[in-house]
Amino acid sequence: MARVIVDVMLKPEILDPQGQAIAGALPRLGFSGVRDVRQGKRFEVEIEGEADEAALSEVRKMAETLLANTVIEDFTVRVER
Amino acid sequence: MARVIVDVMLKPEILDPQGQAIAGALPRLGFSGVRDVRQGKRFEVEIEGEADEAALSEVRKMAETLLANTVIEDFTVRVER
Amino acid sequence: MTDSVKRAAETPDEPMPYAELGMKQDEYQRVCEILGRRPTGSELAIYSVMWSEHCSYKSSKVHLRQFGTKAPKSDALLVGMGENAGVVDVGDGWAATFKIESHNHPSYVEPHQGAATGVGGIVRDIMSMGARPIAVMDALRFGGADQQDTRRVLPGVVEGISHYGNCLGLPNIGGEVVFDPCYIGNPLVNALCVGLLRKDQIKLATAPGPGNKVVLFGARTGADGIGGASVLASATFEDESQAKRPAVQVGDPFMEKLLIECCLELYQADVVVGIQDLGAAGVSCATTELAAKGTGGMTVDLNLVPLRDPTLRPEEILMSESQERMMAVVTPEDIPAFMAICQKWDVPATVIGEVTDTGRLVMTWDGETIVDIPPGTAADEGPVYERPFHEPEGQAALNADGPERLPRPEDLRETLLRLLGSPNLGSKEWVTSQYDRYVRGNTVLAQPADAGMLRISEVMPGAEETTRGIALATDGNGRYARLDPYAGAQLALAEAYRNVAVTGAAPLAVTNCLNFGSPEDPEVMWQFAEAVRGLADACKTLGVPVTGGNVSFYNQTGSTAIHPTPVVGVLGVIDDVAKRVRSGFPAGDLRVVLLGDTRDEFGGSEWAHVTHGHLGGLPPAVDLEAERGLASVLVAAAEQGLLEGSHDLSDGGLAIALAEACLARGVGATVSLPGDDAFVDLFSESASRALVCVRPEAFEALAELCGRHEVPCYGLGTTGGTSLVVEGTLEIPVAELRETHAGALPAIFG
Amino acid sequence: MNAARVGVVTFPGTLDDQDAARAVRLAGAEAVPLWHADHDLKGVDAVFLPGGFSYGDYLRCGAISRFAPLMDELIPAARAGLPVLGTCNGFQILCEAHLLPGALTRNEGLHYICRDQGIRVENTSTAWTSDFEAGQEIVLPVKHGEGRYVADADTVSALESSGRVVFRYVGGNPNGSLNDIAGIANEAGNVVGLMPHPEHAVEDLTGAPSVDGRGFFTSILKKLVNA
Ligand SMILES: Nc1ncnc2c1ncn2[C@@H]1O[C@H](COP(=O)(O)OP(=O)(O)O)[C@@H](O)[C@H]1O
Ligand SMILES: [Mg+2]
Repeated sequence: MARVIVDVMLKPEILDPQGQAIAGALPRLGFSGVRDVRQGKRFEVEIEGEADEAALSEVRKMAETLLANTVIEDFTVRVER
Repeated sequence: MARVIVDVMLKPEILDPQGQAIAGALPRLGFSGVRDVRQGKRFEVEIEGEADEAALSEVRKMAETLLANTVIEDFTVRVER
Repeated sequence: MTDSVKRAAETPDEPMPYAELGMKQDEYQRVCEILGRRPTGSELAIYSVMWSEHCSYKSSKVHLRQFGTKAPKSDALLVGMGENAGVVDVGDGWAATFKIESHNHPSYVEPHQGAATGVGGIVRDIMSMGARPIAVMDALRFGGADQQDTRRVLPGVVEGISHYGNCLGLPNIGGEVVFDPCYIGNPLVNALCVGLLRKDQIKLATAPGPGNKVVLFGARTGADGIGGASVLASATFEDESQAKRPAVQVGDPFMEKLLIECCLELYQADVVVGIQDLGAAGVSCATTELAAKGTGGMTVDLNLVPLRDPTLRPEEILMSESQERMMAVVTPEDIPAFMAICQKWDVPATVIGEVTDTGRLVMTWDGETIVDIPPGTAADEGPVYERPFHEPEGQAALNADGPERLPRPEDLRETLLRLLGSPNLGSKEWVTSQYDRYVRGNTVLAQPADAGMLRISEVMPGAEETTRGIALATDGNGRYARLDPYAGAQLALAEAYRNVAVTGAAPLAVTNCLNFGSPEDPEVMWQFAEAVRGLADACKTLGVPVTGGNVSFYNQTGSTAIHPTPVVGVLGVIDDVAKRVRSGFPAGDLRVVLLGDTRDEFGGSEWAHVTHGHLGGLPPAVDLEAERGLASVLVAAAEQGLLEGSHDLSDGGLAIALAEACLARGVGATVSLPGDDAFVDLFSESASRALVCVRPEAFEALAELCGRHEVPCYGLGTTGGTSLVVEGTLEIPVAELRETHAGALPAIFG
Repeated sequence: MNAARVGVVTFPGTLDDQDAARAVRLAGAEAVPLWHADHDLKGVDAVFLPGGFSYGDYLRCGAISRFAPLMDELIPAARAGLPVLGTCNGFQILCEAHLLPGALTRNEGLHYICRDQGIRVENTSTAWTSDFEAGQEIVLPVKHGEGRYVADADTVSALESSGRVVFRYVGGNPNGSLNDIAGIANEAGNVVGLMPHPEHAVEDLTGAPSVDGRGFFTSILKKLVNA
């Protein structure tokens, strides 16, 4: 059994109102020095068997078809260390 | 300038309906061999200056007060390699 | 190691952590007597939750009986108190079931999930009666709008209700948002659900018929809300001590939506003998109650309960409050059909036991018997307390400190705008725009109406059409109840009753949610006893029976309790929804009419609260005969088509009612006041009043109707123009009213 | 002549299917229930994908529904010209299924919003809008948390220049949608998606304070009858 992480973020050119709301709230809470915040999704996918190249390529397909909408989002797939 | 990543996941014992919906859909899409999926959030926080211990501890405080709901979520903070 | 019945018999002296589970020593003793031995850990889990205040109503029972003993005769009542929800006959073969319930404490801990699961819980109560849930409402109370924690709690609560209710596809047709510093550590989240069913299809929580199967269906069971049970698991079994389990329940509205559709199809297919939702006390409650009301016995194999977390102990499974679960009793022949329907809706379902006639509820775990109890002793024969009560120390002084001493304003224009822009009277759109009020397509009235109204249509396949509808309103005023809990509860009922009547619907039945501090405090207990007595008496006079409700105690921080806050929901029926009356002025050239008398009554008023931060004196006088007369006029006038608009008078008095009537469709009005003190006329909160508008030629008929019901009736003036003009007193453009009214909550919550 | 048959699709979590079917019937057509798990369009003349929270909208609105067995039939049929209308969640599903370009994202205000919304009909040549007048302003309810239309600049300018922006918000943009876009069409004009809810503006007594939604149904019926 292995855990594969898929990170999905909005493409840089797409407005991220959630990230902006957070960035806007931080100074009010007394946090300074933050230039920008972006919010995305993180998926932990537990697969049976090892996270070998074949398994990763399956997860990549999953990310492409389901977990991310590649019209507006980018994703990365990696094995959790 | 540095980028700090905050990963926020529901605590393991808390129901994750989002992850369940995905895990339920995967077999129908022809993906087998996935035992479980959990969905969380990923924040990319761009800070001014270096990601030294002081900065990281600021981000940790941010995560605790704003980014994560520590009643039901755990978080980790790390510098993007 | 499992604490089996056998082991319990062998180790009679093993100390059990009953105190950690909130059980008193004499209660524990009674369990030992009932069983003739010490309880097993699992049995203790069952008794401790079933005998908790929340499930057993042990402090409130002796008072709540009045809702039965004083109940007015009503042919409409089909199922009264004691079931999951009451059911009333609304005509043409239709029955409505409705109930309001609190989820106060969880909403303070985790506002979003607490409020969301509050909606989920009440919706399952309605489903379990055999009904299709058709709408929800939410009565909310928060600390001061400007208090820091309110900014955490309110947005979270609203988002939770919005997310869960919207995702279920239930229109939100009304509610309340009230701010008062007394709720800062104890916000009140009271959720109401209403459902419809055919009169002859009522389902009950009962498990008759030995050999019938017990099916658990819906979400898998996890470690939700089992703080107490963890104590049990770890205290009893040091070797397997558990990590601390979470108390927060997380809702899955998608699963609940599937459950709704699945249940309705199960009812349609007629494959359910008895059904019960799983709420607080989860499997413990469902099995003991079903068994107690059925043939009397049941066997359950707890190993068969599908788990989300495989490490759960049997005690924890019994106490888990995981959401979106139901339990049904099904004949063996119908099991395949039952399972097929569950499968169609992707709802997991598992047979976990069987009905017996042994009079015992027997549960096994890993082949050993871990529970063997008479189910009625847990479900129905819990402790009953006659808690001592007495009038609070400072009550007389509070009542003596009336609003007479407060300086009254010169500038009534400024006073009106100040009230209209205050958090309690300002527009609630910041909240209500987050709720879907349209889904299912039968919403005739929703915000900003005085009551929500639903057409009865397309509820279930095959049912014939009707022109009928139902209306619902909830009200409560903690300040009034603080000043006089007896009158305060009656005023809450009177207002909800009036809010239903102004739409043209005839009030029919009542639900209530009683939010109080600790029953162990005799002063709080007095407030409770007085409120229940007041509500029961008023229900009798108004002829509307209480069909169900909920008690929420321990709403206090340290020794400081919230204002006693009885929230009352009234359901009414309208024969033809096309005759419903909307609030406010729809057009110009209509006559503006005030119904009911105004007295100098400012105790507990919004004016005293907003401009002086004062609470003292007595609340407005209660006159239930006047209330009844007013409702008769409103319903008859609507039926005869006399009313073009109609709005009740409550918080903020005539001034606020006029302003809201103008805001409804941006139509102004010019009025003169009937009395000689403009301040009293405009801001007094005397009960039993409404503001209506009629075509000039209809005025005579209305006046005649009022005469017949002895309702005072004053022509105030005429609608039209772009300002609200109170002659000789003030003039405010509707646009200015709107800006003030609309800006109240956005100014605080963004 | 037989009544036109309009399919109304139900996914797990679909909510406005009853309303869509009612609107279809009020317009004089037959509403044919279509079930997500069937590979069967039941020979309908047009399809309505209603709103709701299919699969809880947990991952992304419409992301999971798009893979339903019924969609295997619907996608090629739509490409071949079957008239399809998606409202709210239905619009999101059409985008996820790439029958329409772009995507619908979290409202700029971060809140779900339910209100009566002004909308301008920009294109009256689609299957679902022919009964409106060009530039006509109508009122329909919006009710969604993720209705902010986004697409890359090329896509948006292609949509604009080819008149495929069918509806635009007027009197305030409820969700921060690009160019105030409320709804779009495919190139052929048979597939239309929009966030507002025409099916909740067809009766005087209920829904929005307008009956402007009727135009969608009279449009499609005329087209089907004339076909
Ligand atoms: N929490 C809520 N949920 C749903 N509707 C609400 C809520 N709070 C207020 N409303 C609705 O908003 C409208 C205005 O509320 P309110 O100002 O309290 O009215 P009133 O003063 O006439 O009782 C009413 O239709 C009421 O039902
Ligand atoms: Mg009212």
